Amino acid sequence: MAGLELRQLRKSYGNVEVIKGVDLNIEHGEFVVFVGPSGCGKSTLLRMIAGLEDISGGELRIGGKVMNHVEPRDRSIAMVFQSYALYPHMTVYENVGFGLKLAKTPKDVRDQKIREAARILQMEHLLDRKPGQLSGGQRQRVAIGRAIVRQPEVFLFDEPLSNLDAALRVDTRMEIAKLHQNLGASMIYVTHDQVEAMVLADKIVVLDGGVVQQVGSPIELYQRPANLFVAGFIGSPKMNLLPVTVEAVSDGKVTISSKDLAATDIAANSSGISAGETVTLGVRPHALQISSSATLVGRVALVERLGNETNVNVELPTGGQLMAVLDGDQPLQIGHGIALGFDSSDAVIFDGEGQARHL
Amino acid sequence: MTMIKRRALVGLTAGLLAMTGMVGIAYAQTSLTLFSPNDQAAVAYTEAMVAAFEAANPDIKVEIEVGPGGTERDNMVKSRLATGTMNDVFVYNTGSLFQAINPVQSTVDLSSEAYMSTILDSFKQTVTATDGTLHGVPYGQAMGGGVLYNKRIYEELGLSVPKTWDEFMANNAKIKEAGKAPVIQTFGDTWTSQLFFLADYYNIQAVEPDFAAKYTTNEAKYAGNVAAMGGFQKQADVYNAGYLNEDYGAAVLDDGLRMLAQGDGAHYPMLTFAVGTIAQNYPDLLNDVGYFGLPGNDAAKNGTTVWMPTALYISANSPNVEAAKKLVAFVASKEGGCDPWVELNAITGPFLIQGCELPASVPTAVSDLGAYFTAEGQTAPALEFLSPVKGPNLENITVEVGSGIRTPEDAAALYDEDVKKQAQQLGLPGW
Amino acid sequence: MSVATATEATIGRGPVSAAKRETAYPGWFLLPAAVIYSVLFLLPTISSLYFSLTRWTLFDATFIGFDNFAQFFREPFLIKGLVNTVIYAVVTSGMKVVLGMALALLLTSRIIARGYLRSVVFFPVLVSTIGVGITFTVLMHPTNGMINEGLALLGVKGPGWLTNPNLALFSVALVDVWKGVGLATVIYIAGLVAIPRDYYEAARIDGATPWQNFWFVTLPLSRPATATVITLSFIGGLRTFDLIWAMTKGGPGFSSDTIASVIYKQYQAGFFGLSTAGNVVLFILIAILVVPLTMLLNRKRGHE
Amino acid sequence: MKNRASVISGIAAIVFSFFVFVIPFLFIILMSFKDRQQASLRDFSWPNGFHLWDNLVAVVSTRNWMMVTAFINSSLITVVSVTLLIVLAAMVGFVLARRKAKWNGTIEFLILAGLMIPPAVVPTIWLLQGLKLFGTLHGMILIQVAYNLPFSIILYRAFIATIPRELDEAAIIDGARPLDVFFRVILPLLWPVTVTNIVVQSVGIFNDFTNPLYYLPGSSNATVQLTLYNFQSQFNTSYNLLFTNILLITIPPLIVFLFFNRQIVAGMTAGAVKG
Repeated sequence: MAGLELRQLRKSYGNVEVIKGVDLNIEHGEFVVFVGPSGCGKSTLLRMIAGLEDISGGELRIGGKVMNHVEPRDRSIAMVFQSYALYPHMTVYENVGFGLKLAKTPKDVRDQKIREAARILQMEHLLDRKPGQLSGGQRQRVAIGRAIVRQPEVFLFDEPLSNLDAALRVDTRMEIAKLHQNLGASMIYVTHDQVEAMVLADKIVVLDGGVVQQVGSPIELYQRPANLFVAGFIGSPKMNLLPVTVEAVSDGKVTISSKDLAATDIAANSSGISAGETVTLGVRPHALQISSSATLVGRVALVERLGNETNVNVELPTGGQLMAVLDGDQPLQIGHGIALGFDSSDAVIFDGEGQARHL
Repeated sequence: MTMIKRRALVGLTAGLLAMTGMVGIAYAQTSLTLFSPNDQAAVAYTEAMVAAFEAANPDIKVEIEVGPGGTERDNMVKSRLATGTMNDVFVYNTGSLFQAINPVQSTVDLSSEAYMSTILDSFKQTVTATDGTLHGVPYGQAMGGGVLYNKRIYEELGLSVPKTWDEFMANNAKIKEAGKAPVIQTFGDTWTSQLFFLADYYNIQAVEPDFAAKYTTNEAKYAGNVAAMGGFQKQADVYNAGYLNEDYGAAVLDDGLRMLAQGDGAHYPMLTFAVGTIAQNYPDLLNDVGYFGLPGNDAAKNGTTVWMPTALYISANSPNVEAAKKLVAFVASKEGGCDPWVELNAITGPFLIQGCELPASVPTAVSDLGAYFTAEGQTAPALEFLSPVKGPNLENITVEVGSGIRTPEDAAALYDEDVKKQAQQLGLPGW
Repeated sequence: MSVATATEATIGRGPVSAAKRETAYPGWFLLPAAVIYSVLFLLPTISSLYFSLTRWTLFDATFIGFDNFAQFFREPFLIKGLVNTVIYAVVTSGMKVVLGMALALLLTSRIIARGYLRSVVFFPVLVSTIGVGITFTVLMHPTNGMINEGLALLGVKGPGWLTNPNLALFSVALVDVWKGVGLATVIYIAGLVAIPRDYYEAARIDGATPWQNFWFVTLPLSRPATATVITLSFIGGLRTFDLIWAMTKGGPGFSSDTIASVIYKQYQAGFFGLSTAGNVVLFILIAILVVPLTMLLNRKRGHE
Repeated sequence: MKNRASVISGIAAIVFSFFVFVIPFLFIILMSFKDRQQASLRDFSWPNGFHLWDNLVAVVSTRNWMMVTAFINSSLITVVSVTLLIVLAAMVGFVLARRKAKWNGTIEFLILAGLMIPPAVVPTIWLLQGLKLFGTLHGMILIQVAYNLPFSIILYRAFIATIPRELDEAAIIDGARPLDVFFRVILPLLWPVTVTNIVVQSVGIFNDFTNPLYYLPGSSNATVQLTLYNFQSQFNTSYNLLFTNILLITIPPLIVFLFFNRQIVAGMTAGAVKG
């Protein structure tokens, strides 16, 4: 069936290279999310797969066939745009059926497919309307409907939820997930919202500066970020990153300390790291707990009480900041001292190059 | 799509015409097109003449195309000749403008046609190309260019026809006292402003008989020449004396003729063809209008400037030269060239074809004009028939002089400059 | 349709990928327009550069270098024509901007009979220029023209609109404005309705007077419309011919001649080379005036 | 919210507009009712009798029904050249707005030049002749297209720039070929500017006087503006017929106006102003 293979895919505009050699395998039926900050090249990569952008170098295969020079309509793909891109002069019925009409699908077949898609998306009552008469969510549905009727092997979504309000975004996210289960097709989904990525993806591709930073399942990315960029990008609130000095090194273990932190042993791949070097310690806010055997001591600067958990912003004596998410409601006073500890197995060491030293 | 439909429609119509044609006429027809000016008199004549011609020549069909007059027409004729799209036969100016169409190349030489001997020499010289060949036949009658005047006013005020400019101005003074406009000017039709200047040529010639020849070779000029500037001076005189009708700047020919015929104005420097319009619009008042030549300074040398009619030419590109020649020959004959005018009662001056007599009853102005022809030396052709040099901006300059915007001296200098361009364009020697 | 398929096929399967993404906007879309435009407009224009250097009679063109341009600048009326052209363009475009804006403000306000007023102001735009010229020539007749007769009823002796040499050009310009102000108004109406209401509401909260409203909100925000009106009517004013020809033919004398009418007169007189040289002069004049103007209008727009 | 002030200013505007904009048209109508004699006075007076019908018959039947030919010719020229203009200009505007090519600058220069440069008449006549198009309706249509393309392109390009490119891309993904994208997706969306184009260009071409005078000689090729010559000669003018003629040739623009009146402002909003 239709898996995707990207081999050293490159894109440049003149002298500027925006996609710098991307390798990626996407299995049939997989839900892949491209995530990264704006300008990272995730949309460009999606559009290269769609055939809307030229491929400057490398190879794109869909279902084993090289697709570099194949027209978009022959790639067995469908795409949902950020602005939905519904044709304003056509009714919903015509919008959904436009691709079929172009493909000269017989009228009765076309009608049946349109109605089937409308049924799946529960928008039968909208078929006679024009896009201008629809709400944002309804337009979103129509855009998806237009993709469905083409029965593509691969669905491409370009930030499809960014124009919806928060509540609708959560609903639609779920619907897309359901749709994926029902249709069983591959989906590639671009977003800058890491929550969306975590919720939807079978596999997340983190991009930055036109380079793939890490590919993996959501949990993998969360627990074992490959580098500082991924560590900072995945997870909310962001991972705390503290500069620390290496005190001692032994096999599979690094002892670190800083002015804020007493010497602590962290499990890490220590090869190439020597004592006296400055490295970065990464600790997720959720890994920090109030502790008597405290390793980090600071002053409460800000408290957000959410009921089930409490976010605390801690100011360290050297001026550094820490974010901690504590379980339950914690009655903390701003300005009071606070002592935090963490399990060393939850911490990650990043070397001078910013690469994670997982064991 | 629409184009195709239209073609089909045209085709269908043509087919129907052809069928009806076949029933009526069993022999081949040559079809000619004739490019005629659009003034009413010319159109009426053309239609009558063509009808007579077609009756006499059933194998030739003449289609009349009417185009604009004046300078627009000159332009159209030139561009059609230049682009080879001229009609088979066309009506166009004689004299200087005739030279501008490069007649040797663009029109058919008619020098050897028999009827040429019956055409008056005074006309023939205006259709003679630089190589001496003749190219056209008269399309209408000669005209006088002078002053049309209202005889009733003259009778009421006890005036007599002036022989000198001073007498003319004296008459004007009395007319003004009587509360009428002494001189009618109609700059709404700019060309009418040129009459003072052009009609004064008789007076120039009376003083300097070789002016035209010298002028053509760039030896005579207007600026500094008191006799030659006479026309500008006279126009300035009547303006400065306040003798003009109030709306001179905007009035058009029609207005001028109405004022003249109805006696609101006394004098109107004009060509006698305008009598035709008066005959049509104010038939009852026709004989109130008389004519005299623009007076000079010497009562002994009194006469009038004369205009030749336009001519009919055959385009060198015509595929039907034989048929066209028949039409031209017809126009050069009494039947074709004179009788229709007489029948239409559109007599504005003498004919230029031998054997054509003016009918007994002609409008007063025309008989006044005729009187100049009977005496020797009382007529002279306008300069444009003697010299190919005529500046294109003359009518603008005369409007300026006639409206007091420019002095006669200034105007003469400006006109000399204007003329130079034209002479250079024609490639005349001496410029 | 078959053409499209063929083009697709060759591009789609071809080994070169450079043009592929562009296939939705194929270059050949430009072709029909380019052919018509080049052959019927550019080619004659370029060849006119040569002909402007010749003495061109009906049948042959003799090369005479820059004599035509020299001659053209010796034309005693040319300087007047040049000045008149600029005056005409400035007066008509200026009046169209001011009146167009005023009418647009009036016609976007809550005025009664707004539909009727909009229609009546716009309609002259659609009428034949020659027809308008003829009509106004008659209406502007100094003695029995309707305008002066109307003024006489008010006890005013109207001027010779088209016969007074100092007035003729402005009278024609006035008719030009009469005929063209509807278009300017519509462009301004379009510009005004496109201004978001927020700005006015913000200004109202800031306590702006109606005048301040106009000066600080309406005027700057309708600059695109102003740029359009100015550019269109200024170029149109510089090239104007039909109306002047229909009304005064450049007269009385030469007092309302513009370059276009001078050119036409040379053309009429058969001085084709000279006339073509005049065309080149007009083009250069337009370029000198309009290019900086457009740049100015666009630059200011860029600042906002 | 219609208060007193707005009613008063409205009435003032109506009165003013009546004098400035309506009376000239009333004058044309009155003149066309008069007979020749009365019309030659050219004053604003009540007609002596009802001569409109006679005048109409005279105008239409003059010169072998030239007016009918002229109406057919003018309508054909207008309809065909405006259709061509719309399609061709929209195509150019589309590619120009969408495609960043190095010759875009050159094209923009040429468009601006086309707006500014007065056409060179005599060389054009020679050229048309060489192409066997001189004096033909085809030639006239192509001339009108060539002369009016720049303005149409500018209108279209400005508007197309406001249409999201994602629409084209959606169509491409849906399988549309370039002609499908253009004719099925883009062109229908251009309707507001197309209306502006139809109104401005059809009126301009229908009312064009100079170009047919040069490029379309011959009475069988007459266009409506040239029929005005029938009654305005060097020597005399039939004002009643002249004004009846003006009245008659104002009818087609009036029809265009009635059809598109409401959409003209919308079109302008969409096209010209956003430029």
